[in-house]
Amino acid sequence: MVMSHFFTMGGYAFYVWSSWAIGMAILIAITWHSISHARITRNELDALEHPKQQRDSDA
Amino acid sequence: MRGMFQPCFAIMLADIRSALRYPGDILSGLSFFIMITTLVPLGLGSDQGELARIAPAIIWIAVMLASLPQMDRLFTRHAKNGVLEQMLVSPAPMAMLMLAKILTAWVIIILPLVLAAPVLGLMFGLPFHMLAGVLGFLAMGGLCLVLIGAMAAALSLGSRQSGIFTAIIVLPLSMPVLIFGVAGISAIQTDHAMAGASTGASTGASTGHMMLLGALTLVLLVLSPPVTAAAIRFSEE
Amino acid sequence: MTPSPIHHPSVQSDTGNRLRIDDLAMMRGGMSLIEALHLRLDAGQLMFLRGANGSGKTTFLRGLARLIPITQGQFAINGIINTADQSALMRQIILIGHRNAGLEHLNVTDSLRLMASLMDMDISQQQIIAALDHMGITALAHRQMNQLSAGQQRRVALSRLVLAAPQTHRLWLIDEPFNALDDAAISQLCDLITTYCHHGGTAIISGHGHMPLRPDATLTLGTKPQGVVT
Amino acid sequence: MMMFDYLANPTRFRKITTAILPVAVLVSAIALAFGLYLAFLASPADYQQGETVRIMYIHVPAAWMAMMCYLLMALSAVFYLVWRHPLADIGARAMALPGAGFALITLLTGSFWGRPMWGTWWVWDARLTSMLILFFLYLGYMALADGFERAERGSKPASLLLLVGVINLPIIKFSVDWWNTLHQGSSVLRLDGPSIDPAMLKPLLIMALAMLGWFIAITILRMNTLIMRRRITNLESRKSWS
Repeated sequence: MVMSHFFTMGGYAFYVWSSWAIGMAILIAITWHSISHARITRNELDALEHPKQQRDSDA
Repeated sequence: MRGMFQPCFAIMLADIRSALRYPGDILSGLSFFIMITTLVPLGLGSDQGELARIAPAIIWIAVMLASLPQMDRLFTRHAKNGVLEQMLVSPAPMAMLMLAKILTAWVIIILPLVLAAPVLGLMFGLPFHMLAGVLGFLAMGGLCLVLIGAMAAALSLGSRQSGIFTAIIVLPLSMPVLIFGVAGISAIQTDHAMAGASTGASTGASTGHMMLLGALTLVLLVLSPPVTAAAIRFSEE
Repeated sequence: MTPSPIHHPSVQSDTGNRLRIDDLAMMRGGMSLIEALHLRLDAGQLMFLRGANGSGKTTFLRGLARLIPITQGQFAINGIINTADQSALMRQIILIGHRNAGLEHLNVTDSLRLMASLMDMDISQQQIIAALDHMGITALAHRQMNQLSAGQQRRVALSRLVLAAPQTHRLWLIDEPFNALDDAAISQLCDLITTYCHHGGTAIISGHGHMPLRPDATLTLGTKPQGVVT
Repeated sequence: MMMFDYLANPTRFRKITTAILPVAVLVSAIALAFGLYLAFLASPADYQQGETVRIMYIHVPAAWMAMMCYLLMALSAVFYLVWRHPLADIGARAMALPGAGFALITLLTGSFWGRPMWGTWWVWDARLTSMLILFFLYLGYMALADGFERAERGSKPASLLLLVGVINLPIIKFSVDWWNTLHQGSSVLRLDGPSIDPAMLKPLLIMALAMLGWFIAITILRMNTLIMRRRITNLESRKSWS
């Protein structure tokens, strides 16, 4: 496949690339949301379960 | 089997009595319904052809909007004062009691709107002899809406913003009702036009929609009472 | 309403205990409120269920009415075990909860009639008047429920008990009935319970503090180990 | 049931899932790379739809995933309502957001496909409408599950809603066969075998595998987060009691 043809998608570039961009963006957004929530929750739980160690590490 | 039906009739009687003693709810729903359906033509202008075309959709949306707030309140008072608790400890099956409540809700909430619809239909330029079909669709679709609304109201009972949740649950479930209902009334118009043009028998496109709506009603009649009963049991746990 | 032994052949044939609880456990909000509870109550017995707020009195009563699932064990009311058909079990009991279950928009008579229907009873106007009379509220018969005071509404709720004879409803579960009642109503209620138990009915009454009746048994919740003092 | 009992132990659950998680991520990454290569470089343009057919390789797997995810959530709801297993509830809650994501991807990419092919962004046909209902059901589930003061209080009504919504799944699946719609008929899951060209089927399946791996990894991650969240609530309530 010729490079320019790959990008123009036979004239449908906007629709094809938008679809994939939106799809990937949604998947990445959910991934990011899940990871950040996991991290926040883990920190919160650590602080509750080992309050002493938390203070030591802060100091 | 007196144990089965006597409590059901008692609930119907009590709900209708309550509604008649304080008709404010019925009247506010009715006036809301009339307001929506009169404001839309005012906003759209007075092109009779255009109005007749969108009339089915407007009437259906008005029915939904007017009935939703009342559906949301279907159980809240009973939940607060413990009547639901007494229904659960009754020997009568909870699903039967809920069916009684749902049918009564149809009489209280939907029937006034159905009775008001002909007047509005004429305002929208729907010919008088088409009204029977329109009323049929509204009555049957309204039953679907009540069956869905009861489930939604029971599921969101006790949540932080039950009104919004009821709407969120009702919206996806009632989309088929809206689609068949609007298509059905439109089909009555087409049937009527065709019959007028060819002077032959009506093509009966509306019958198909009516049967689909009827099938949906049957499914909901089986599904909704037990789901509503289970949801109320969970809310009282 | 006549007793119907045909429907429940197991009623008399069982061990004879009106209420039998074996190894019962109940949880509420992640907290264990009742553990390994064994209990026997016979016909004609009255039990006082005591404990501080949040100790599980309401949970216990609602558990017997199958409103809250039990986590362990089983119980039988009049020989009908808790896993049996809902309607058979519900026929045995009457539950008066914290809430009065009055229909605000109805008058006292109509509200009471609906409650009687839910209890699967066909009652006449005379029976309703008699029930109201027993709780000293005949004059309120045609008043709207939402016009009554808290105490009056409570009396309407309790007048359901008059309709629930020991031959038809074998176990009364009454949650803190003495709250919001004046002395006259308390003594009327005490009479009612005494008569009911005298004719073979079994009752569990919850409360904290003083109990104006002499119970046959007392179950104290919130202190472990739990036990019944007879 | 056995599986649930076995996994019910939180440490065991964490142990098993932390073993699965990297595998799922790896499979997903490899499949995605391979799938992208197949979808854009190694597969032909459709003789009717031209290059827009490449939208299919994200649209169709996302639609499969959206439906499969809902089915899994509904099964979890059954487990939860019948056996009262908290892990089933946590599973359903964890799957809701990725499921809603798949439904949204399906709707949006479908729209971007419909515009050049049908000349419209959206039509109210049975397939599109039932997919939109699925998306709303996901939203409704999430709202209801988190809509109560105590988190667990929402579990049962939300599970019940999942079960009610199951009727939507066969409607989505068969809508193209039952009604004469704009949307094309099914070409992969058919009784008489797939009617699609193998050169197109392969990227479709590989992309589905990539999404499945992603879905498993995200679900595990979110389930562990929810388990930790419950632990926090328990610890805090215990603290307030003592």
